Amino acid sequence: MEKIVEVKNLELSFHTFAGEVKAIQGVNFEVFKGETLAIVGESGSGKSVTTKSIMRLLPKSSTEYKNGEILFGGRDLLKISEKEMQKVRGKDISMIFQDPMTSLNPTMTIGNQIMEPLLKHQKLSKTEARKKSIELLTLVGMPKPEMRLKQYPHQFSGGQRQRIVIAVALACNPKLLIADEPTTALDVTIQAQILELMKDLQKKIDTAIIFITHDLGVVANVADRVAVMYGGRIVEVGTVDEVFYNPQHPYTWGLLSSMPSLDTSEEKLYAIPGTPPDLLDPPKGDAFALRSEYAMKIDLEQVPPLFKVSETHYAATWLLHPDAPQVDPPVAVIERMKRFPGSRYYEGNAGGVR
Amino acid sequence: MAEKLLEIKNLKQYFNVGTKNEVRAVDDITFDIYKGETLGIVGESGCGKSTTGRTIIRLYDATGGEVIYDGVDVHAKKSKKELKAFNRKMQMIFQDPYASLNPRMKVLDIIAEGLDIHGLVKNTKERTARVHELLETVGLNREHANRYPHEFSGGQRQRLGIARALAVEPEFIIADEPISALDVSIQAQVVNLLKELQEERGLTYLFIAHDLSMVKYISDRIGVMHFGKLVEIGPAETIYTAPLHPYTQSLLSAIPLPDPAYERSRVRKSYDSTSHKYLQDEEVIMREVTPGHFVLCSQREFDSFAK
Amino acid sequence: MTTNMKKLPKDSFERITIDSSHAEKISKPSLSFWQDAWLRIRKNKAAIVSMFILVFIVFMAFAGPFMVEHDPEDVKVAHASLPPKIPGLEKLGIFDGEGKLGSKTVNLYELKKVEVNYWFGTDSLGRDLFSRLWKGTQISLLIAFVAAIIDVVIGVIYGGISGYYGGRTDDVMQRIVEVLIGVPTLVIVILMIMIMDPGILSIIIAISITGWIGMSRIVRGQVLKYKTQEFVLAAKTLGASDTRIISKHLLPNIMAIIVINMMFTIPTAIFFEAFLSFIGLGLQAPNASLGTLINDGYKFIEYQPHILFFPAVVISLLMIAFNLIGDGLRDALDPKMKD
Amino acid sequence: MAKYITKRVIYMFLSLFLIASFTFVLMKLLPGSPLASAAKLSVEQREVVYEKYGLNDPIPVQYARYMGNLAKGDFGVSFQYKNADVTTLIVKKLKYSAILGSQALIFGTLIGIILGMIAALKQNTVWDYGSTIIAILGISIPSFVFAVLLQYVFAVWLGVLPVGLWEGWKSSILPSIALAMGPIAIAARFIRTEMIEVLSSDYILLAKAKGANWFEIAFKHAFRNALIPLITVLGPVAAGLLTGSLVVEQIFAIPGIGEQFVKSINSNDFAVIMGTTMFFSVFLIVIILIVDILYGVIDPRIRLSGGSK
Amino acid sequence: ACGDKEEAGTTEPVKDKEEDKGTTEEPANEEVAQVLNLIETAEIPSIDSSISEDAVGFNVLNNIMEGLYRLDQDSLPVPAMADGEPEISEDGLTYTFKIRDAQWSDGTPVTAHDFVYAWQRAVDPDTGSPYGPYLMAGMIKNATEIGEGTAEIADLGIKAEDDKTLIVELERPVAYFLSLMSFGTFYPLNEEFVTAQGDKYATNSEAMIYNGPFSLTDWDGTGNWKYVKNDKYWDADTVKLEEIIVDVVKETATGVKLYEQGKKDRVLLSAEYAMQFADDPNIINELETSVFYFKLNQERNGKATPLANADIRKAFARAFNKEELADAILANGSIAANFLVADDFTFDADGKDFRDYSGEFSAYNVEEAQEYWKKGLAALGTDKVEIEILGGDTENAKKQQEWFKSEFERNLPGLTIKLKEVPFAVRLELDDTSDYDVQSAGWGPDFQDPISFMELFVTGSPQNKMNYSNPEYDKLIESTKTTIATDPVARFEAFAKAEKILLEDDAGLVPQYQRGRMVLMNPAVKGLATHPFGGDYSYKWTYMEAAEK
Ligand SMILES: Nc1ncnc2c1ncn2[C@@H]1O[C@H](COP(=O)(O)OP(=O)(O)OP(=O)(O)O)[C@@H](O)[C@H]1O
Ligand SMILES: Nc1ncnc2c1ncn2[C@@H]1O[C@H](COP(=O)(O)OP(=O)(O)OP(=O)(O)O)[C@@H](O)[C@H]1O
Ligand SMILES: [Mg+2]
Ligand SMILES: [Mg+2]
Repeated sequence: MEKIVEVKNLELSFHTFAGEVKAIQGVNFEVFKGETLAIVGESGSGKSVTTKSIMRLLPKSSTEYKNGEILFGGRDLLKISEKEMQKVRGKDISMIFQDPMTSLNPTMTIGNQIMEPLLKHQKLSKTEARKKSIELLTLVGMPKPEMRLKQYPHQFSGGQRQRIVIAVALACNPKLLIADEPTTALDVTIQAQILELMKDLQKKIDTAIIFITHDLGVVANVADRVAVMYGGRIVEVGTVDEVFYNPQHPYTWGLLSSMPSLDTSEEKLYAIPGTPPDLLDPPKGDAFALRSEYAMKIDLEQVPPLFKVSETHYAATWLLHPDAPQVDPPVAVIERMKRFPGSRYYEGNAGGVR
Repeated sequence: MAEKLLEIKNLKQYFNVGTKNEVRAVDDITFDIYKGETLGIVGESGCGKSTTGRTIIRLYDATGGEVIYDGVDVHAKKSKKELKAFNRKMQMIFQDPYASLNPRMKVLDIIAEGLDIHGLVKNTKERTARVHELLETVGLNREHANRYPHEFSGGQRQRLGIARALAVEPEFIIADEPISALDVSIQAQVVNLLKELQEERGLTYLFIAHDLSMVKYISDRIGVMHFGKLVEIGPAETIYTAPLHPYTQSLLSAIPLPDPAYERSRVRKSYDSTSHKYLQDEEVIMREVTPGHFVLCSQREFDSFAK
Repeated sequence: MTTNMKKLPKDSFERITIDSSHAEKISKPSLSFWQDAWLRIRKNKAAIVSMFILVFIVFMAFAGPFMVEHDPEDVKVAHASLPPKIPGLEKLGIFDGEGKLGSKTVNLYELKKVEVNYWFGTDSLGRDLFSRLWKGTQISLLIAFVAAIIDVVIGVIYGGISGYYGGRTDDVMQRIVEVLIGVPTLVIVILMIMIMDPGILSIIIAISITGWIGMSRIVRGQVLKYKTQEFVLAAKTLGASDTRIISKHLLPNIMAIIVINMMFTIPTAIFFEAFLSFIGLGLQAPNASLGTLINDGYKFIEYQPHILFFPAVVISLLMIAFNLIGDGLRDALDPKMKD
Repeated sequence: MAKYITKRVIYMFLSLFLIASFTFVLMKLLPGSPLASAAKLSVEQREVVYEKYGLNDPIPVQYARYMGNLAKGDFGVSFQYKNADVTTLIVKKLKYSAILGSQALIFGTLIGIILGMIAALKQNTVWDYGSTIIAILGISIPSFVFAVLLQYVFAVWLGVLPVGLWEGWKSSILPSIALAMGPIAIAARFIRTEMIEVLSSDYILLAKAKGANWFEIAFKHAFRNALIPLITVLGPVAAGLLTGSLVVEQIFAIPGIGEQFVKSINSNDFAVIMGTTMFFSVFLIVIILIVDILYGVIDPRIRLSGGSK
Repeated sequence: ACGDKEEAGTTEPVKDKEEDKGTTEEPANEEVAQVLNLIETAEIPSIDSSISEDAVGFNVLNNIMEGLYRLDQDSLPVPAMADGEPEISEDGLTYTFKIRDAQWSDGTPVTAHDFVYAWQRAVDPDTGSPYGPYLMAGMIKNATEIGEGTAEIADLGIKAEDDKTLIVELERPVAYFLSLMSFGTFYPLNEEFVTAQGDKYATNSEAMIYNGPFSLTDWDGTGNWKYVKNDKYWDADTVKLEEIIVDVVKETATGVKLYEQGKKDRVLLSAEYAMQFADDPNIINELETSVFYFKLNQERNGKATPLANADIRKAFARAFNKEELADAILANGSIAANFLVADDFTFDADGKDFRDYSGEFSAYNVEEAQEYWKKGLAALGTDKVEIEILGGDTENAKKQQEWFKSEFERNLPGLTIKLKEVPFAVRLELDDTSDYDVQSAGWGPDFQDPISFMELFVTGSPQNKMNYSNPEYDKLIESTKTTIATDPVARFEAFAKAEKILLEDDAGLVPQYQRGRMVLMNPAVKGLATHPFGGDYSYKWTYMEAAEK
């Protein structure tokens, strides 16, 4: 499979009033053509920062790239000039943000906003660009696109606006589409529509998508592969089935079991205790250790490397070290694992896993 | 069934009455809440869930209808003293963990506010002790009493909000999307806490949310709202397994679940409010389809449900 | 990927129990809002320098008149219109007592046989400008502070009531403000000053007459914003009275904005007083303010620039300092700038 | 829209009515007599003159008459300029003030916007500090000091521009610059704050993500949005400028309305005070109305919701 | 100078400034453009001769209109519209004037009827003329009665026998009558034109016709104006200036800059500028006839003030250094005044100044002042007195007042001075109700006779208002109008006596200074006449001289 983007060893800090925020502390992943990589993780774990650094949209004044490279089409995006980057943005890589209410310019017609990248990157004439915008609006399922082009964002509902944002992002058939929590602000019903739309479109134009969310339901819905982030690192990455049905990292366990599915009936949900790490002063070793009931001495001393679980599945926890004791994940997770052929709790038959 | 704690009868809450942007946020809803239960309310954004909660607790003066608490109409004119007493019985937990704590007050004072207002403690020592106790109840440390809200994470803040509500020892708590703004990993902390407290203190909850899986987990009964109307209400299991109203069905079909296999096979149903094809003179009201399971429908629909 | 299997010490994999209360620990030191703001503003060099300047000017306003033997109100015609002279600085060619007379530059101290030194020179009545400058600064500051405080008090009360009670009250109060905005401030102020007995008091009243409108609108906006905030609703559900809500919940939260706005009100008041001096509606003699001093001096910019120079510098410094402190505070107190 | 404007115009008349009444009361409270020579006249002679100007009638009668005349657009005659028609007088003086004011407004706003944009785009650099200092200096030096400095430098030292008097457009340059300092400062600081705010908004991030360069970001996306708060404050500033600044007018010996106004107050010239006030108020209110309409032009959200704020 | 009543104790009343000169460059042999560039410090309030009441207005009128008499270059009244000296009846009560052949600027002749119309108009209460009734009452027959409504306007003592003959009847002999005839209020008006213009008359330069050396142009009621030579003027041959351009400039600083740049030919200097230009060859010192003084109010709001005590008044009168005031504070050519009637203003038949008849009173003398002060305080039974000085709010006034404060407080131990600085209109009102302790005020005479000053302080005079009353003084003044009205020497002696009573014996009034002015004037300006009363300047004889190379 063709690699669209590869993030290698990314390390990044912000310099703020309070001190240095070590937002990303070594992130590695790649995205292949046509697939959807979902990044999950709790608030502040560095999901947005990771993707914004691919787009180089972080504030220049306070951001320090400490290490790593972001390879896109053979070039390191961290090294090219701002001018060149402008040519990449919107054309090869485009982005959708969380809040459809604020990501459109309130004083510009949506027509102009959709046409902007077309005029800029594809050097289309005004009429061509208009035609293309109408196509795009039709594509995202907007009725009466001709009329709609002349309207302003406030004349659209939240779901419609998010469709427009998607249309903008798709205007130049980007190789990579980054969607940063594109549905968090939307209602479940509208969210479902948007997710369907994105999946449809992906099929049509064969773009790669990085999809950020903290809603595991959404991940299960859209993702081919999943990366779990915690405290500025990727702690587990694998195909969606591997991560959902054979999770290895205690944090992933926590995530999965704290969410009741419709048939959960335990008296008590599994809850991850405590609070996320303070990135101003990140803990030594495994950042999750302080909240983990599976913590070991080494967790407090050394950052765990990514241990290989399968060809596609890696997790950064000392529990995977050959010398580590075997532990049982929470009940809810075992329930899941029972359905996964590769897992040691596999009970055969059940579930629709491939 | 247990005894009724709260009866909501034909409750209406309109905003901007008389102007052209009149909003019928809550439009004639009727339901009961039983002692010791958790009633979940779900519905899409803007359907009037919060307004219902706020009207019940008298943050808004109802446009119409009654809210009867323990046999007394909350919205009837009351003396200051009676209102205060009522305020002790009914409390609210808010959605936004950032906006619901006064950023200029220390945790100690935030939690003690109810104690101060109702004169529940005699001196500062007792006050501090109470606050420490409450902090520990919600799983925080006593050292936290001297900090400011901005130093806490979302989940911690939400627990502070709960502690504040608990301070006056209420019987009934309205929780307005207490977990929507929280991270998945933290949501469970709060939900567990709420459940524990309910068991310990026999609390009654009105739990508002749009995350149906959480609602189902925590609720005994669930009400579904749509555009200011309650369209279906019944035992949690029933609503999930046998939803009758098409809107409920659509809502259920849209909820993504953390299960890739399920997601792959999911079929979304969409809801079109014109699909009912109500006739002009048809009476559309709540009808009890099975015991305790009410659906907003016409007689025709009711008959078809029965089949 | 990086699965390097270095040998690790045996006991590395011992399970440990993490104290769950430990997980709730907050490591940062506890800072109140204002402490936090102070930490931020401390990093703003411009604001800090401004604060020093301000403190210095305020200090001088009170200490300055005592630093020289001349009384600020002492008229000594024989010493009229002397340029600045500071012993010790003569060699630098400044403050050497040289001034223009006609087209020539002469040492006016020698010419007029003046033995004493006037650091900042004298005015046309022979009054010492150094002590007058600081006396004037004192009065300007006094006018500005009092006017700002009155503005703030009226503005906060008016805006607070209007915003908090809302509805009909708000409607009526806002209509009144609308009309007041429609009335040219200058007209009202000048007419008021004419009607009242001239003096500091009437200047303060006049400045305050419309000065509060801006503040009231800001406060109203803030109150509108905060009164629907969930923490206020929470207080209501606890049965808090209006007084409690206003004093414990609303006021502390809008304090920052009030303070910032006050930082901008003060220089406006200083300026306005200077303007009133220009049109002759200023203070009663022999009181001086920066405004009257500048007004005395600006006409002689060619011949006796010192009369204008010092008060102009002080007023400019004050303006700049207040504005920069205001800016700094705004940045430091801005809730959007988390860490 | 038409309905909205009608409503605003009705409000406007209400405001004007209140302003007129208020000014009338203040004026009646003014000490002194409108007739400079009053003291010279014997009591009877004075009575006669007062009678002539209707100053002997009970205040309510004077008030009713004045408001009646106002409604007819008649401001009456000046006491100071014997029998001069107030409207003509004001219109004539207003001309100069309006020329200076509009030049100052346009020039000041433009410069201010440029400074503000530079500061915002180069936030926390020397450029930012530089333009902030210029802006603050603009409001830190009293306008009369600034006017005199300009006069001294350009008219006396360099001799390139007139010292004063109205000798055509050239004469308007220095006073306009002196007057422009206020708008420069206001515009610069507002635009800076707003631009910084706007630049951190999501839609700017999206624009960047579309590959827009800084120029497009600044002018196509951010500017319009940053302008909205500015025009609100500029409304009253504009009214103030266009209706004259007595300080600058006096220094440059320009026969404008600002200077006239203070003189009228000093000589208790009721008709001129009232006339000027009404002109000023109408100006201010109309400008506020225009600003509100402009608001809609710049911000489509407001345009459609009928101009409510 | 016209009666610009008390000016706010300051040197900056409307009236004072008028300046001139400046001219185009290129002198040499070529003919110089006869254009004069002047500055005024105030706009023209009115050029309706019946209505005008201020210095600027009267000055303009003096150059665009002409009465029976005009002040010549030496400020002596000479026949103007009058064709030669009038015939005066024995009793000095009837004057018969012949009217010269002269035209209005529209070509109609100036007739005796024009005077009758103008004077009747001025005395008519409906006109609201400030000066008409004031100047005519008690002088022109029936003027007082008209004011009281007991006589018809037509009964006024002025008749046109025919177009060329004008007969004026007086109530009593008036020594200075002819000098008054140069005063604006007595100028002729063309009835036909005035009535045709109605309310618009004299509201702009077109709504007016002229019979003086110049006509006005480019004046629309406010702002700047221009004079152009009036070719219809009977003595047009004498008039050399073609044009006079006047701009209103209130800031001395700006005026000086304009002068230095050659844009203006004359500028009036304030004290600081006078000092700076002291050695400029083109600086001119002109002494005016306005005298400034303190009015000491003896009874305020029904209560006696400390100033009811004569010793306190005398102390006050001697306690400030007038020389310093004139030379250092005013520094504009003003002179210390130990008198009330202006110096260099009125003369007897031999040209002897009135001042030589009278003396100097209550000169600065600290020891004497302190002696009186002690006596006064003892009589009052106190050692601390607070006195309020009411004065103007202009800059110069403030400066003086601050000086006064410091001077009085230094020289009179136990005295505290409170300054009250208010606008002119307010001061008039306070004056009117005698609501002050001490008021700094001044007076510029309207006609050339000591009585123009002396009359102010008789009992009950509208200008007295300080509760000063001395029957002896009143008697002396009355006698100058009646018993000795026709005896110039006796009159001067009576005035001298009265002045001594007022200033020395009673110290009812404390003179400060007689105002002067310092002007910078382009040396090319020649023949500019200045006058002690009426219009301040005459441009009739002014011309621009080619500058010498
Ligand atoms: N511009 C910035 N300056 C300073 N710190 C920043 C900045 N942007 C992000 N951070 C910090 O970096 C960390 C990672 O932030 P990021 O926005 O990537 O989180 P996230 O995983 O996207 O969370 P969320 O789910 O809330 O969007 C956080 O601690 C955040 O406070
Ligand atoms: N104070 C108010 N004035 C006017 N309209 C209001 C007010 N409060 C709520 N509304 C309107 O009433 C409707 C219901 O609002 P409500 O907040 O109850 O919805 P909700 O179901 O809680 O939505 P969400 O899930 O977004 O919290 C919405 O259309 C809202 O815009
Ligand atoms: Mg994010
Ligand atoms: Mg809600």
